[in-house]
Amino acid sequence: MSRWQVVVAIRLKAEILDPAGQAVGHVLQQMGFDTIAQVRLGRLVDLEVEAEDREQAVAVAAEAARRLLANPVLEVFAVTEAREVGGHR
Amino acid sequence: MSRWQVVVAIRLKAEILDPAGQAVGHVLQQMGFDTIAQVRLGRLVDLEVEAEDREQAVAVAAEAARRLLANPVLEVFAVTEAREVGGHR
Amino acid sequence: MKPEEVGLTAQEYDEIVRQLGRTPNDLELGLFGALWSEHCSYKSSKSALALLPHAGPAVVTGPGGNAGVVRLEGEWLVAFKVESHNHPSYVEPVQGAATGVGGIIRDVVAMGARPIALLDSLRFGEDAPSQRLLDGVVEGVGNYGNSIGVPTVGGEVYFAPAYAQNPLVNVMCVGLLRQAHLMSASGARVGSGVYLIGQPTGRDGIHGASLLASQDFTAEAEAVESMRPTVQVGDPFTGKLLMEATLAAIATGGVEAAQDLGAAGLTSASAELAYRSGVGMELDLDGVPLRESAMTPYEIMLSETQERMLLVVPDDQLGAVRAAVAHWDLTLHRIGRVIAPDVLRVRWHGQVVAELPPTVLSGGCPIRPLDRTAGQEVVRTASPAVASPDLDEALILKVLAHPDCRDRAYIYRRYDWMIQTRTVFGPEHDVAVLQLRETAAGLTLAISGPGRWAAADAWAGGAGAVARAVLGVMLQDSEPMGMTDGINCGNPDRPAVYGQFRRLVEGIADAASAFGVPVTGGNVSFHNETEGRAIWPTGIVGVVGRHPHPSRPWADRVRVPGWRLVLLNPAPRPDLGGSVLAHALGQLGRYPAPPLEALAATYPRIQATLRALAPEGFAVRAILDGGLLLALAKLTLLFTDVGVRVKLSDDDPVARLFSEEVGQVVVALAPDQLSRFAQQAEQAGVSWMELGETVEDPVVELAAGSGRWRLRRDQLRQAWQTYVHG
Amino acid sequence: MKAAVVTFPGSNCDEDTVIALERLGVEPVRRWYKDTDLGGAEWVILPGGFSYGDYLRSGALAARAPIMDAVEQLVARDQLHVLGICNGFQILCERGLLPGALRANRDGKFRCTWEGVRVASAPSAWPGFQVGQSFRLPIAHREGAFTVSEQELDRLFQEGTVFLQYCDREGRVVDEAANPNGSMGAVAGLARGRVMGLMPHPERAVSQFLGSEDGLEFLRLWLQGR
Ligand SMILES: Nc1ncnc2c1ncn2[C@@H]1O[C@H](COP(=O)(O)OP(=O)(O)O)[C@@H](O)[C@H]1O
Ligand SMILES: [Mg+2]
Repeated sequence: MSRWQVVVAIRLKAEILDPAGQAVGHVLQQMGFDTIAQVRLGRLVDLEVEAEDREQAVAVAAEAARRLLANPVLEVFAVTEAREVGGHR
Repeated sequence: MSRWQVVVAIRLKAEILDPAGQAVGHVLQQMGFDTIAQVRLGRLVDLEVEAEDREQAVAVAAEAARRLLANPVLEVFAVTEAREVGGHR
Repeated sequence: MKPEEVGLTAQEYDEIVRQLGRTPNDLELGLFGALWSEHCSYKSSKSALALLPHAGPAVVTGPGGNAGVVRLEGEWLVAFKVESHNHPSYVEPVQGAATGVGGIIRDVVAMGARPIALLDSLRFGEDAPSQRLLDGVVEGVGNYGNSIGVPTVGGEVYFAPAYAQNPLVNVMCVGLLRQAHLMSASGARVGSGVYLIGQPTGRDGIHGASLLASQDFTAEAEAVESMRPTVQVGDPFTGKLLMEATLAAIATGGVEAAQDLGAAGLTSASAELAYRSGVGMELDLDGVPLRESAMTPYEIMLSETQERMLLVVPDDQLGAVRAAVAHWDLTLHRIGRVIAPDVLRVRWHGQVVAELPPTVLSGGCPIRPLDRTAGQEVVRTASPAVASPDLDEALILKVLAHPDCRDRAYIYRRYDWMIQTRTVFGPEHDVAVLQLRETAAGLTLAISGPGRWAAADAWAGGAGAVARAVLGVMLQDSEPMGMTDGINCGNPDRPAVYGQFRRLVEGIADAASAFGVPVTGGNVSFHNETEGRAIWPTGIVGVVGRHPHPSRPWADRVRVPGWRLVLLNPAPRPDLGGSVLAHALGQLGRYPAPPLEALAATYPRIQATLRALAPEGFAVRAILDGGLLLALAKLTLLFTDVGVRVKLSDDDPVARLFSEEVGQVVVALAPDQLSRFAQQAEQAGVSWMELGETVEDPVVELAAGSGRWRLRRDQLRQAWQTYVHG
Repeated sequence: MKAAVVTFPGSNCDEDTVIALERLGVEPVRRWYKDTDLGGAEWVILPGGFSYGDYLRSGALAARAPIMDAVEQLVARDQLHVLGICNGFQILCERGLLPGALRANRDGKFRCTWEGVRVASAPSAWPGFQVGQSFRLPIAHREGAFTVSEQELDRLFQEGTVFLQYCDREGRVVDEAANPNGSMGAVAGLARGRVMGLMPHPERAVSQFLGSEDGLEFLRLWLQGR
């Protein structure tokens, strides 16, 4: 077993409206960021997982995302990173 | 000018308490995810930026993060991705 | 380590060595730095606070505990206190305000009381950055209060450039408890265990109180940046568990003492508890649950991690208390025990790392004697009288639209003010009225302290704040039981600021004595100054009253035309000093000193006059910010469908309309009540003048001398509800 | 009749809900989120609050609590009438017992105001509610904007799942003006089978001096479900 740092990225489905992102985009426009055309907000979950290997670490994170971290009605998720951080035990 | 999809990842500073992450970790434990040792929640901002090149796209995103998207008291940010999505104009 | 690194002066260090009879080690010096800081020791303020009257028929516990306590009815008591979180809110508004709310809630819980209401008193500058601070602070107050389920039932907010880099965030919490659950700060007995519950201790906020709140700000961004490690994050969810667990533990009857961990964390909580109980304490830091590895004893002792509480429990009660805490998913961690000798002994990894007498730590800090000469020049500074401008519609709209007057719905909409279903009068009203299921009597809560009134004469501001809050409570047919005060000033080492502070306290003390309302606790916040520019001295007064019929509050609105309008206790020569109008004109002047003796005699007479009327036959409002004109507008068309027609016989109608002299009251009377009113007022010896009547049209019609003015409701509402700075 | 009120660690409207039920002559059974059954109750209210701190998404963590397994089983067997109020509604959606999700309000801010709501379709399990009937009830939430895909929303209206919509003082549904939080379709509450959820707080509107008695009437009609 070793320790893995796994990152889950959760985003709104493309067809779901993101008023909070729009509001941020609006403020950015007002602040003069006129090259920023669109803003969408998502969530990032950093997990520390004990696993045999990368594959297992990713699988556990994906399972956690499927069952709790992401809401399937609105969101999609992806495991974007898995780094070994702790030695074998 | 072309269109870039830029991702900004915003995380709590390591020394800042993350009650939200704690609560999520607690529930994951209860759900039987006993190999998940720690959970920290962050934010993800997807920006669509008009820019000459990748470098400029990243710079604009970083500037937006510095001035608005991230709270420097509590958070750190990183531009993690910049992909060209729209053709030149 | 050097004394100045922990905020101590050379003299204070010498005093420590003298009292200890030895030099302290670095850890011990750090503990002194925290407990002898202004924030924890009250070294500059204590002698002035001694002027405040503490005794009254309802008082159960005065200052000294975590919150004051008064008796409401039978076995039911009310605990309440105001606390400031000014500096943290400037550094990080959302978390600063949230942790302020969490802190005052825990103070009330530590008395054994269930929090049932919050009131917030806020001050900001008028510039754009201040707007962002306001938004963050409101977010933070709401976040914590809404989540933990305590309604924010009232509050106040004022704006002036003097607060631009020193916003004020004072929050008052009110809790209800049974006598049997009252916790005493002096309850710890030798042999009992000392336990910590709540959030694991991390490196947050080390020296937050002693350094952050005990120093002035400099304008440089880096200075604020460097204070950032002291920012704490509020966790209302754990706060809720901690509140429930603590109350459940106390309800078992097995808790001897409870103390929240606030400023200076474990050091302050343990030393204060030992000191007040006249005992010593042994702490074993290895028992403290930590969030981060490799924390030093210094960090563990001074961490200001939020959502923690210290409980003292004798061994034979442990089972019941442990179970009560465990129900709320928290764990009781044993971190020490109560001992007889006067010593706070701190062990870590099996070694004694600090050993100090609580009497020296908590009771030894030299107190600055009351200085009656400092700041006399402030008192003598003459401020020019405010000259009345010409009356026109624009002037009226200007006052209505002023940030100190305008509709506060944009703030209180973001607070849950109805949870717990007790709120009969919420933040839309001048005072809050709560109906309680536990007692027939209800509560009337008022909070008040305009800095405008204290800017030129702190005494007048302090006295005025008390006079105003007491009147608000009495106009709800209620009896003031006690008050709490939050004193906010600049750097007390400057004689002028110290003078303001002393005059402010004297004003509060004189008024509290005149009205016979005891001060049962409060808070002092100094160093609200940046680059030598101090805030206006600001004394915030919270009054708690007993309401005999809370489900039938005295009305503060009129819904029918044809009611007569009268002004009770009118100022003989109304003065515009300190008013919103004066503030808006940029020539504040000086708020007239309230005639305390006369007001103290008149308030009960006003109450008696109103009591004699048919309860459905009148509506009443005090004259507050914006003067008579705003009181009339709020009585009618800003909230109901009727308007007012008013005829003034004054030579100076502007002063009559906008003066904020305290003690004046507007009453609307059903036509059949007028003669009874006149007779009662005469009998009671209260002066009054006729103003006019309510009318069907939603307009304000004014006549004075040969002048006529008329404003429609949409004009007034638009001004009042649309807000533009500057 | 046996009605239960569930308390999650961060529930804060549970007490108000119990009191409201008592005023209607019902002595509620209190259940704790770790309980694995409802104590024989055939009626249950999931009250408002911040069930689990609501840190990930409102209701997300509470939806995975043991008591929700019991709720789901009884719902599947048609043996339970469920009412989710505010956070309780969020929990029902997160659990999949009601469709859609509740996201941050349009302006991202918490909002505590009195609002009008109108019955959009009569729920089959509750014959007391009539289409067009309106109530004045408080809302108090940050995440109350009902969200689904456009097609799903149409379907919910067609099926009669949309039970309550926000309305103005005259009882008219006017999307922008009388929609306090940006809910799609001005949806304030849903009912499907014997599961009902709404953002407003009927338990707070239980006497004139608190602002309205409409909530008492609402709960009375809920208790008349069949
Ligand atoms: N302005 C004041 N008026 C009356 N009592 C005060 C005032 N300021 C502080 N006190 C009292 O001094 C004691 C210590 O206050 P404080 O250190 O603020 O308490 P805490 O440690 O809970 O923050 C309390 O009992 C408080 O009520
Ligand atoms: Mg305290």
